[in-house]
Amino acid sequence: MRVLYALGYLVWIAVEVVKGSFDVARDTLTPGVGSTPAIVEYPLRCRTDLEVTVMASSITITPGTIVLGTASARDGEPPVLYVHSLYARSRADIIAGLDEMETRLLRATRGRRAGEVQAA
Amino acid sequence: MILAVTVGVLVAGGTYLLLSRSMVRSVFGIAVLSHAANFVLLAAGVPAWRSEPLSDTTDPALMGDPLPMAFVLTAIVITLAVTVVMLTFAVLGHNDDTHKTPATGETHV
Amino acid sequence: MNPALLPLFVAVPLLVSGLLVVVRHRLVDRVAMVGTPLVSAVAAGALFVHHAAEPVVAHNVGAFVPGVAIPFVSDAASALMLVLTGLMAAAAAWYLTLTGEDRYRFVPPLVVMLIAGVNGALLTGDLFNLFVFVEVMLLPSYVLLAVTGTWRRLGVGRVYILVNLLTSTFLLLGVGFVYAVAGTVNLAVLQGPAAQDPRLGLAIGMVLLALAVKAGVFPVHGWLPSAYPATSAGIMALFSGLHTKVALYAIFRIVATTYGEVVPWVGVLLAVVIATMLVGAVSTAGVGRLRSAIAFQMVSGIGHILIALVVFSAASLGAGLFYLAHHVITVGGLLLLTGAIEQTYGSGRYDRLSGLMRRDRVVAVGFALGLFSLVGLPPTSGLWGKVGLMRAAAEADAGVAAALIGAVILASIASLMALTRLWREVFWGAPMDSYSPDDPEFGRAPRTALPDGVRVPLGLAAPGLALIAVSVALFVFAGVFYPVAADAGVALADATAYAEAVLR
Amino acid sequence: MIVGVWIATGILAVSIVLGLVRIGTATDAASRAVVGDLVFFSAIGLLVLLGMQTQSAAVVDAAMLAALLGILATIALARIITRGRR
Amino acid sequence: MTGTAFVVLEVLSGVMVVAGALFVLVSAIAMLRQRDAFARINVMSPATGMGLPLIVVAAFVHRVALGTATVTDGLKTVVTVAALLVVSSVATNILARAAYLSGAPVAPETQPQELAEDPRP
Amino acid sequence: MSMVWTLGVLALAVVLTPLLNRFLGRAAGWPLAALYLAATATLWPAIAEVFAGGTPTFAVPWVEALGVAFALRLDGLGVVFSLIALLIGAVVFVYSTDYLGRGSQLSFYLVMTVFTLAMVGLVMADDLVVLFICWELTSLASFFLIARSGNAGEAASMRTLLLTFMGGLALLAGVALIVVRTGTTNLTAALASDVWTTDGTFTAVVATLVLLAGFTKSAQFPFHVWLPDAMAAITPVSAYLHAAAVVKAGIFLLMRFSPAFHAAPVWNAALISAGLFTAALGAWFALTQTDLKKLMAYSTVSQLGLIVATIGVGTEAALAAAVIHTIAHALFKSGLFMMVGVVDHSTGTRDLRRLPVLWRRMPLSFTVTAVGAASMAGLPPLLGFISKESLFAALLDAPGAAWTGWLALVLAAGASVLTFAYCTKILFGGFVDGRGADRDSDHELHPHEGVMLGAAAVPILTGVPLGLAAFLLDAPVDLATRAALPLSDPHAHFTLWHGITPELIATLVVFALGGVVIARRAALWPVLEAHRFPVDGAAVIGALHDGLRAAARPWVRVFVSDHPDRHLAVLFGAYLAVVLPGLVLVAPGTPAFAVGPVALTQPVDVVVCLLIAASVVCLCLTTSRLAATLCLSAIGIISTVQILALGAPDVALTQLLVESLTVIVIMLVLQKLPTHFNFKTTPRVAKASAIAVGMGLAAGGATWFLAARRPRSDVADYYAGNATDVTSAQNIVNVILVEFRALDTLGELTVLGMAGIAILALVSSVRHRQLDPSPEEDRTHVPPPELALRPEGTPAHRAITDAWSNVLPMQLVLRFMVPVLVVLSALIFWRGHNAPGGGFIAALVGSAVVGLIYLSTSRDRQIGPPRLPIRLIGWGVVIAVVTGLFGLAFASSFLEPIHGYLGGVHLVTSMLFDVGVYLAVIGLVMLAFNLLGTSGDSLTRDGGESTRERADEAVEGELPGPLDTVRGEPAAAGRVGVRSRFLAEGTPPKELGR
Ligand code: NA
Ligand code: NA
Repeated sequence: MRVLYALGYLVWIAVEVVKGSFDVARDTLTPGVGSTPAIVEYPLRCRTDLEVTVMASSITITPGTIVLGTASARDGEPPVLYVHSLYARSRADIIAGLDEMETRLLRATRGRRAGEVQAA
Repeated sequence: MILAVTVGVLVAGGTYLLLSRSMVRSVFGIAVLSHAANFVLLAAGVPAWRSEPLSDTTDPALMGDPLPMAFVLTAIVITLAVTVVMLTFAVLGHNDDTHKTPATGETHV
Repeated sequence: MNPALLPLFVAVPLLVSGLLVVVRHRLVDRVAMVGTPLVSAVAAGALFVHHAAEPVVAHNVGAFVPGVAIPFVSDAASALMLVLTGLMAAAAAWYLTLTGEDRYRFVPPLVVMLIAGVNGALLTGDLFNLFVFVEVMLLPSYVLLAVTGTWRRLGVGRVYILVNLLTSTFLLLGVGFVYAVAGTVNLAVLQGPAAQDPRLGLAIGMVLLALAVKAGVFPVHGWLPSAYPATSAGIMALFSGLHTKVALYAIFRIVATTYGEVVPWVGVLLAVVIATMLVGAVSTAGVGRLRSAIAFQMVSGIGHILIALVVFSAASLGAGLFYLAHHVITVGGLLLLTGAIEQTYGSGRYDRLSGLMRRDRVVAVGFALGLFSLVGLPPTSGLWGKVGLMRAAAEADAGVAAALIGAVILASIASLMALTRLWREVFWGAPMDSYSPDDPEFGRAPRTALPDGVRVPLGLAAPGLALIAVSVALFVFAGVFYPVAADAGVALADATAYAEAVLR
Repeated sequence: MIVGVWIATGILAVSIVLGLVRIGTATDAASRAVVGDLVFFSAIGLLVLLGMQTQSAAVVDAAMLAALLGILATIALARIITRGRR
Repeated sequence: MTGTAFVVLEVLSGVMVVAGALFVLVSAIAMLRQRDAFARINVMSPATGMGLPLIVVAAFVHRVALGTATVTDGLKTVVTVAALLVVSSVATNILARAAYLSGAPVAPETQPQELAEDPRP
Repeated sequence: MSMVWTLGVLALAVVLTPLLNRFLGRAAGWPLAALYLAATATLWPAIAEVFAGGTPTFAVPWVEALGVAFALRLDGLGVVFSLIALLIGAVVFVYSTDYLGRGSQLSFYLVMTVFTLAMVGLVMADDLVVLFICWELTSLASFFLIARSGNAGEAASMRTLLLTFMGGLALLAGVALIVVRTGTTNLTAALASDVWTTDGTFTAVVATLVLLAGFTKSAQFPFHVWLPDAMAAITPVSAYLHAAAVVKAGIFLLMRFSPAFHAAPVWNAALISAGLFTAALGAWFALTQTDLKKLMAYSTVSQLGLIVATIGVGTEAALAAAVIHTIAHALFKSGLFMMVGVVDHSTGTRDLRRLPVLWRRMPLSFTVTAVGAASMAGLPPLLGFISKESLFAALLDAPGAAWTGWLALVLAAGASVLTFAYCTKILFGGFVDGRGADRDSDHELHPHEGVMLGAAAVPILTGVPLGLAAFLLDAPVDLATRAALPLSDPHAHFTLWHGITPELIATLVVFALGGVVIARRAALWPVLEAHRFPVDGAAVIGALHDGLRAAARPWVRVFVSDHPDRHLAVLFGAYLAVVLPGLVLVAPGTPAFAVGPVALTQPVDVVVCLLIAASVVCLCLTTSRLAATLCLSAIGIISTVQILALGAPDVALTQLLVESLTVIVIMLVLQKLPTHFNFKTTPRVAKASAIAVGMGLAAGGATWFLAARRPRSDVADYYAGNATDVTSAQNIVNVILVEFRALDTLGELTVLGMAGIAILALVSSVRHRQLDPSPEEDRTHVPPPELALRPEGTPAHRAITDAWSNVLPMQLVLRFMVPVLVVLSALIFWRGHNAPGGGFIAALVGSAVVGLIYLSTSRDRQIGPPRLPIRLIGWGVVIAVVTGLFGLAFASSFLEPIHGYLGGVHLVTSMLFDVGVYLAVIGLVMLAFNLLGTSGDSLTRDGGESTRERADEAVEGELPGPLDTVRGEPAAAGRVGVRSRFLAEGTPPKELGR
């Protein structure tokens, strides 16, 4: 089951990469600057180091988003990623995109239900 | 023999860099010149024979001259060694400006 | 003798060097550092004697086909050079143990590695392998130059390393072009054709140019007086006997095998040789430090040695090699004596030394003999060196002979004038009662009273005095020693025998 | 294939030149670093394209090592732009 | 390898290399056009995430077409692509953070900028 | 054999001198004088043989390679000159016993005896080189004797040395030419060569060289300046060297070579004109002196001039006259010098203007001086009269037109008038006039005559009987003349009365004018003394010295510099000077480009060329160090493409890996350097560009004309055809590296490994504060930037400033990657023989692991156990060499590979060699990272390691105490893994690398 989710995740990422690449291409090859840069804080639901790593890596490999910093958990706060986004329309869009990615990732690492765990 | 042009360009660049008074630029100059020297060695092996000298996959008649390749390998490694030493010289004193060497007020003669 | 033993001249020092990196013990360090060159010299002495029976000993390393393998070749010339470099290195190493510089980190393994490089460069019969061994020589040199001496060493260390690397690149380019034209870098295979093929001549010219820089030939000599005096006297003595001399030997060897007696561009060569002699000698007058003066004398001496190349005959090569030997020993002796003086009085500057003739009579007498040797006065090796070279010069065509003899005379006069100034300012005059040692960082220190009884310790001066004694012995027993150089000259001139032995 | 390789070679060459221009004109070290990375990877692309033409046995290895080394270079660039602060 | 398959694979590899190269070019042009270092790091992804993997895979496809491909080659290609995608992105994160740490200017258009401003005031 | 005994006795004198001096002090002169007489006695058999018409010889080989023998030969010249040297020497030693101060006089006696040995050796030498050596030794002894008299003597001795040294060089050049031309170093044989009659040019050249040598020593114009200078030496030295010996060595040389040159026009003209001019000039200068000793010196210059001129005439009579005047001069001049010493000791001054009236108080001294001066003035019946008459007569025979003889006579007579005048000055000024009598009463007169006067009287008074019985000298002078002119048959007949001859008339004129001078002297002296010649020799030589220094400075300034670019520019200039003309010369004969299986130029070559050009331009123009590094990296990788295109996969892989590692090490270094190049370091664009373009043309042109114009080489064919058979390996480049040319690789691996030792040694030699200056001291320090960051404690702050949480993903990746790379490295190592790979490439992959680990930690730490790198290097070198020695021990050659099978797997010792390579490379890389990788940041942190500390630990092992900081940091729970939760728990893990 998890293997299927993992494969699914890979495919999903691949599609995201392609989509993002075209976003960048469109912006780059059309006149004017179409980007709307933003840096947002994203508290993670991921818990193991592997999850965080894959999450951060996935964000960065997707054109249009990168991770600028990773803060470890402290005082009950979860680990946090700071994500730089280029083409999202709003903060909520970014968070939504990341949430979707994290959910899919957690399904692959912890099984279906774990993916549904909401951010604290 | 466009390689001759490449060699010329590299040598010109290396020379220009070596004429500056910065140790780091000079190190870069030496590195660039070393590339030129490597190309000269490979050109000396006559680039009209270009097949890789692996006797299981390549016809011996088409093989590139392996001797200059071995020379270049040796030269590359030696360049690596001396580059590391040069970089040490560049960084001692935290000043790579050879116009103001880690000077002491001494005269040289 | 089994020719397969020749690579031991490289293998043993390399092995010792590697072991000294790992095994760090003061006594072992010292014994290895002095002993390795000494053993090398003794073995080379035996080799020289053997050459009376077998003029050329050649071995194709790895037992591969001649022409493909790297050949190691010894004849009287290379054996003489091995003996000389070994002895000089041993003397310098001995001095380093006296000053304690052998305790600087990794000086012993680096010195021994230097020996390996020198021996390899002297024995190899392959141009690319020569390049490699030159690098084996240079790498420890960069460090040795820069770990001892004053703080300025780091600055001139940059000069030294960059000049040498650029030169090495020139050498590599030259070797590449030789291969490009001739399809080989084996000297034995290259024997002969350069005179017929101007393209090969040009390629070899580039190799020789690079070697000329390493030898310190005018106008590419400036690095030598710039860099050498900044390091310590012991290291400078070590270098003076090895680096430029190996390059000179390689020049002789390459010209001898690739051109033979048809030395090309004699006019240009003559001009360069004369300029080297004169510029070195004249520049000596422009300095105010003992070791700077000796450095310029080295340059001048290199010009003298190269007279043999201009004339190019067995006799002249013999004379050149004798002069080379004389020069190595004399300059080495003077440098080590200077080192002893610097070590005692903290400076080698004319204006900070005075009256040493009265303070340090033995050292002064040794130094005077060294200076005599430099200018060719009896009872020192310099006399026979000069006699031999004058004779060699006189052998040339009238015009060339006149130019060479005139240049030798002018250079000698300029040297004498410069060195008499040195003598007056340092050895004569009132003995110092205070001194101001060169501060390692700022170059100047307040004057300090010189405590009673401060003298150059004879133990410290011993290596220098020993070399000067060798110079005197070379004068007295020239009948024994001159033929050694003469034999070496004959061997150098006989390129056919060299090639045959390699390709046999 | 060969046509594609030639076109791709040209495109990569242009990318490299653009990258070099950017390296020369950038105002902050971080931008230079990232453009440098791009030039590195573009050159690796060239290497792979060349391997497709010459059937070189080493290209697969070269590409793999280059990918790993590119990462090393990226981290080194990170160290230099912060002047060693980690 | 049949003739058709050969042609298909060859065409495929040709298309892939051109596409890959184009993605690299996109990144290169974007480097010129973006406003700050972070944006530039961001637009590296088409090159490392798409461009190069396409080229590397195309090379493998080409070898398959020629019949010279081996399992080892396939494995190496996988490792290469993985390195480009995963490891490279991890390294890019380090670079991006270093860029911030080095004081690289953030484009003023960046909104929100939650490294500097608290999102929950 | 008798000659050897003589030299032996003289050598014994040298050896005994320290002993004699020790026990006798200044009285050592007595036994030494006796030894000189003994030496004379031992020479007697040889002298007798010479008188009997023989020429005793002696020879033992010395430097046979140069044909040099220690050869002696005695003839008439030798007899005359050696007797002068020995007998005057004995007299001077006796004189010295009273003249010198009490106590040790070691250096005086020692150098004097050495001098005599050299002088006698010189006159007996029958080998040109031995003659030259003795010549130089006399110069040196002369130098020492002047130098030992304190400050005044030092400067003077240097000038003397310089001038006589110049002469020595001329002599050496002459000797070399003679030896090469005549094929012998034997003096007699060389002088007998027919080259002197057949080759006028050669003869002229050598004659010039020899006469220059002779002139310097016999103080002929313009080399006369040293002799007055030499008066700084004490009087015995002057009495011996400057009257009888050193200066006579010059005369001897001219006579010795007369057989060859006496008919050479150059010789005649130069000797006669220089001699007469010197005679006149010296006499005139003598007249202007007020110091008695200086006066004597100029008088010597003048007298020697007359002798030289006479030798120049070259006839039998002339040489005979020269010989007899040499004898006469040696006698009266040494005596007169000694008399100056007597006067000096008695009055405390030698200044004619300060001397009291002496003749009444010191009548004996006055008498002896009068006889000496009279002899010098040429008054009958003294020997001086006879010798001067002979000179006048000989000069009349001067070669050339008839008038030349007359002119010479007139000039000589003129000089003699002056001679007469200064003799007057010596005698009357010194003893009679007493110009200082009324002025200086402080100089008490203490007549000091005794032994000194006795010794001085001996040579002077010898001139009286010899003048009266001049025929006694006929035989020896004949012998000497015959030695100087071998084909002549001289029959000298010396007598006081020759009849009315031109020379007698000249003499009478001289006397008449001399009488006038005596009468008018009171008015004459002050006028002459006031008009000293404005330029003296010391000033000229001083100017020479200054000139040399001025000439030297530009040469030193131009070529000696601490700036590498200056030196490199010269190197480039030399390269251009060699290569560009060379290319122009070889271009016309260049063969066509080679035609091989593929076209010489491939399209990819063009792409590479363009990209490299772009990168090079960018590299040269940028002022950012980082940009430059990136351009360099680009060049490296594009070069890799080219190398692969040339069919060299091993090289390409190596290049790729080396390039990456180099760039990474560069970056480590750059963190400590300013971000931009100082604009002052930028080369002068026009000049540098010109040189650069020239170099590009030279190297590119050389590649164009020299490369790729022949078929593949024979060696390449050999490798292509046979390498696999010989080595049973498929990767030919690899087997070249580890088998065919393993020696190259051995050197290379040593260089590489020892480069690590090199940087360790370099770093160890520098003080801590230069290695890691504190931010205040570091001129290149860049303060951390102000970051737009939320306050400390916020996740945003931690996300940027916390290192560990940011490198953790990398640490995790490395857990997987490192094993993969290690396996890869092993595979590459293993397959090297048959596919691209081998020790170096494998080691470089291993180094990449080292680098990854080093850079991927959250703080800058040393990698690996501190002493591991130097062990790797040391053992790496040892393993490689020992593998080579296996070949020598168990096969036939050093580094010869030995093949074997282990469990069916083919193994070669060269793989062991590759292990050595591997270890050395890893060692270097670890050291490079550890020593160059420290940054300001790693130091300012608690527990940070300084470069110095790392260097120390690399050598000494982990150091205890306060330096033991990194090890002291709190132990982490464990390593990052698939299941670890360090980020979620907020605790740092244990990182790789320790
Ligand atoms: Na991205
Ligand atoms: Na002084």
